Amino acid sequence: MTISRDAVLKWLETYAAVINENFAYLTQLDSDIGDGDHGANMNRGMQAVLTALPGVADKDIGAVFKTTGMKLVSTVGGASGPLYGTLFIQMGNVTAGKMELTLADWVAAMEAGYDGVVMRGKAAPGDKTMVDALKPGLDALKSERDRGASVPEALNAAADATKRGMEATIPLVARKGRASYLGERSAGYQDPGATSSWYLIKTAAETLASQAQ
Amino acid sequence: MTISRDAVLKWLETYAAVINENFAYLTQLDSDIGDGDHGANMNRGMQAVLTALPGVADKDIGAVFKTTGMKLVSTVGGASGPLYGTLFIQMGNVTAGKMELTLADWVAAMEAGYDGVVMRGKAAPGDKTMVDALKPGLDALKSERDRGASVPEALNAAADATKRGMEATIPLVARKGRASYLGERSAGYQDPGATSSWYLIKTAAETLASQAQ
Amino acid sequence: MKKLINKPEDVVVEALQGMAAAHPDLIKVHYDPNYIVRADAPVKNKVALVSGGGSGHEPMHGGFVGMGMLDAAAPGAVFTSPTPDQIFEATRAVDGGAGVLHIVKNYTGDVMNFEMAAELAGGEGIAVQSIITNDDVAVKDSLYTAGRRGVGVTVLVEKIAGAAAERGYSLDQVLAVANKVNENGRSMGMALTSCTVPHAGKPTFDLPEDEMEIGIGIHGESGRKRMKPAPAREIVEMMALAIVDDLPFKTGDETLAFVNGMGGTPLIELYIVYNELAKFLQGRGIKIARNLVGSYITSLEMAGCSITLLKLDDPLQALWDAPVRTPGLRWGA
Amino acid sequence: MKKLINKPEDVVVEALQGMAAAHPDLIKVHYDPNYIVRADAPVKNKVALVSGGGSGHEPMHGGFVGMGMLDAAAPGAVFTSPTPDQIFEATRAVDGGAGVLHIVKNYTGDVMNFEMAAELAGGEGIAVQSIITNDDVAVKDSLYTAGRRGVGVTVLVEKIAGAAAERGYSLDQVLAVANKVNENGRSMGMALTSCTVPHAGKPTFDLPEDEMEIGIGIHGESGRKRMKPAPAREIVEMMALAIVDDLPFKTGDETLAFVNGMGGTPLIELYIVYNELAKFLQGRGIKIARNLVGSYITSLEMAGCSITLLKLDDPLQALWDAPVRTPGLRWGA
Ligand SMILES: Nc1ncnc2c1ncn2[C@@H]1O[C@H](COP(=O)(O)OP(=O)(O)O)[C@@H](O)[C@H]1O
Ligand SMILES: Nc1ncnc2c1ncn2[C@@H]1O[C@H](COP(=O)(O)OP(=O)(O)O)[C@@H](O)[C@H]1O
Ligand SMILES: [Mg+2]
Ligand SMILES: [Mg+2]
Ligand SMILES: [Mg+2]
Ligand SMILES: [Mg+2]
Repeated sequence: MTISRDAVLKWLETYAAVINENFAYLTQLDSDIGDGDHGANMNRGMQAVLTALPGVADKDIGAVFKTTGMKLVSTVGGASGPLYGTLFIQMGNVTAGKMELTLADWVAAMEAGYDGVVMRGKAAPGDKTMVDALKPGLDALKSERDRGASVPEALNAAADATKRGMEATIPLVARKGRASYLGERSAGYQDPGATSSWYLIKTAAETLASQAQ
Repeated sequence: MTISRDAVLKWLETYAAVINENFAYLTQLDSDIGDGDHGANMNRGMQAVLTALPGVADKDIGAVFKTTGMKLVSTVGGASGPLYGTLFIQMGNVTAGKMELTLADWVAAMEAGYDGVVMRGKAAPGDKTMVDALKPGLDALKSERDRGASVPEALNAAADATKRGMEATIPLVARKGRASYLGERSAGYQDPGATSSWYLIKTAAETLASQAQ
Repeated sequence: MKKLINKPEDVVVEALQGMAAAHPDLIKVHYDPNYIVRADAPVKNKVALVSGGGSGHEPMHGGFVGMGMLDAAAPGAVFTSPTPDQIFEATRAVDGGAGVLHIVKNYTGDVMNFEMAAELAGGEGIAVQSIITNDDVAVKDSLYTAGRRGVGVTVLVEKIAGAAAERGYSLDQVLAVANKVNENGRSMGMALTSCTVPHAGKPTFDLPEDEMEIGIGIHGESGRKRMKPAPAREIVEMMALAIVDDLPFKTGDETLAFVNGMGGTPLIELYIVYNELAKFLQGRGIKIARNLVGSYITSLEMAGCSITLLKLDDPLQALWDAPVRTPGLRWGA
Repeated sequence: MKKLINKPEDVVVEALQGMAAAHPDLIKVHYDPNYIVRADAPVKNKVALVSGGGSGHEPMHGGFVGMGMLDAAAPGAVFTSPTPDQIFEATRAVDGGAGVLHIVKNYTGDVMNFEMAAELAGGEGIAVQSIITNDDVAVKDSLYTAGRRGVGVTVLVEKIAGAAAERGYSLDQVLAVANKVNENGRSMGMALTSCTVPHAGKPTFDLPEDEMEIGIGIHGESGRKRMKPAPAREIVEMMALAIVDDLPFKTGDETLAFVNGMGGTPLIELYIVYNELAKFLQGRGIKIARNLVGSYITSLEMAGCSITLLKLDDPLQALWDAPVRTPGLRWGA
């Protein structure tokens, strides 16, 4: 059972739609402990990705991811642009030339993407950033892969773990990003970037799992 | 029956007190059709006059008026400073050397003051300014003098006429001063300068008439 | 009322003290009566320029004292014309023997106080001439009224006549230049919010969240009309049209375009306004040869802007380009 | 939301168009990606200075492009860091062969986007160094956090390092000057009102009529504490104390004192703040050798101010005094 290129394209379109729907919610989260632009940033980026996808629809999955990452880098700005951009560019690097992905390929891609985010942002788990959502998701993927789970099983487990990671940011005191200026006052709010990361992994589970063949 | 120097000093003190009490009302009138500072302007000026009066308390009435006028000129600013300042300076010119005023002296002083206001401000009756209050007051004084009235009779007649002049500014469209920028929209409001002029003539009637000997 | 002040009654003097502390190389401040003179005043044999008006319009006028612009400024109470003694003593302090030009905005109070000051100066043998700026097209002009208000063009008169004086023009020549600028300049302003006079403590007028006022004065005097907020493009069109039609400015004219912020409007919006103005004038074949974008005549913290257009010829343009060195306007020096 | 704009999404580009129209002698604007370069770029054999950041802080940074200051600026969306391609292309456009200094305010997004741009430029063989300004004493510093924000000192770095580059300093020397300014500068800001990001349409935070926020950031990020409005004297004391104690500034130090308006505060209030600051510093024997008073780093229409102090020595003072000719800052040229 593998993940097709069409499924990947569908995933990215769905993510763009979900970001667009939750624009105001992300903005609200970022107003509470940041500067209130995370919704606008992500939406600007994913709308730009949508316009770029037709140009690579017949290319390999690596090209799709790389194009997505470059587009995010060049349209989002802020903290999330380089971070999500790097995530996708690194995913593209390890999936270059592939027209479909096994679960092992997918886990390798997510690991490369995650490492890129950490390399770029230098955040550790517990700093109250998107890392706190992505890390448990990645860990879940790895153990699913190791126990020989199916693609849908692994993706759903990753989504559940990501959601818990996102929720676990609420009590944290931010040590990275704009929320860190608030110090103790950042506790009690869910991190906006962790939230957009959960949407990413959740839509992956929804679209890739159902279309996995 | 004449007006003593002490009565003149008492008049000016009373006028300062009345301005101070009606500060907010004058400001409100000036907010409606001007820039909302007439109360502050007149109050600043008359408070300054109060501090200057002891210095001329043993001088002649002309000196008292002149000092009052100079003090108003140098502390009020705006339109009302030069106008009221000129009024008192001109009153001082024609009362120079006098220690008491007959009704004829008083009328001459008021006429000189009025002429000074018109010379300085170039307003005609009907332009919706202090002239509309001062003119009927002056006219009343003249006819009272001509008919041989007593000081109190003349001063009270002047106060009544001034009040009617002030009230008659309400329907007028302003042609001079800041209210003129409003054009037709200035109709329906009582002119602030006409109001402070009525206080002037009214306090004259109250203090000079009662103390006239 | 939230302001960065101490007591309302100390606003003018404390701001003067701040200016004096910040610009000792350019200006000197005299207190009681209050006036500002350029540091090297009086400049011998140069025509001196003196302006003044209510405070609350900073940097005008005190910020325009210095080489190439004003010799002195007399600041009144907030939004209240200065008194004759302030203006007279400022005049006396800067007279360098070549006479003094009074630059007066057309408000009854300003005109009368300057007039009295000129009489006092005349009494001391100082030659004084006056220019009364009256460029505000929002006010209907008439022989029988106080006439139009002096607004944006005042800054341009101060700069251009200041350059003429610096070049050694005679008093009559400087006056002629000043008159020419006033006659060829027109302005109009608008407000998104009111301002609050410190000693009043509450906004001068109510402007609801869904209204703006077109044709406003610089003291929060009411304007021509109230309307729903519109895009910058429409606001600029409305104001520019009234200005252009009034002089009138014609195809082929060269102009100086001045977009002024009212105090509470940030530069990013002024550039958007300037962009619309440039497009509007281009559409009518009117050329912008020079421009000025920034907050130069403010109304305390009022949000809004004004537009001033000045028809330029080569001599005026050269005077505009001449060096100027003041706290509020500086180039070439 | 009442603003002098057209559509919120067009604010940045239309303001850039306005700047381009107003200052063709000083700057050129490139669109898509958006960046501003000085009109004579690239200047051969001069170290080029590139800065950038979110829009909404005008005149910073685009208004500081020109002789003696920045070679290029990359404006992001309102309050959002620019993207690497903007910064990279600006870097490439101004590189005169002597290398490029990136001046970056310490915000995670700015730092990462500039880092990626520097990687791209490095890939093309352009020598890039970076200075990250982090002068805001309102933020507690720590090795484990994002650190202090870059605020007022950024303008001073741009001016002083710009003068060093204009004098022919090498890239390492310009970097050393920039670092020295950053290390010797400290800032703190406060707000009386919030600002409204155009595409958000409502104020970033609620600040009731009877509260102010001390230690605010330049994007409307919350500050250190809320309190009842206080006289300017107390506000200045609170901010200046935090700044002075942090470096610390000591008796006998010479400083550059910079009082900055947040966009909605008029000049008259800034001079009152400056007056209080001058008195405060005099009381501690700290000398103000140079100063800057005006709205140079704004937060849209936010009312409020920030104070920056920079410890000066003779070399820094001479670089500060050197000629500069940009839309937002100009003297000696
Ligand atoms: N150093 C970092 N590492 C990982 N994620 C980070 C880091 N800094 C910030 N973030 C994430 O970025 C999110 C904010 O993104 P966004 O609002 O778009 O950018 P900005 O903070 O520049 O306005 C935060 O909620 C956080 O999850
Ligand atoms: N030309 C004039 N002649 C006579 N009175 C005038 C003239 N212009 C204005 N005034 C009077 O001055 C009053 C306003 O005074 P004030 O508010 O103190 O000055 P300003 O208009 O400068 O703010 C008006 O109500 C009017 O009565
Ligand atoms: Mg954000
Ligand atoms: Mg008034
Ligand atoms: Mg007034
Ligand atoms: Mg942001």
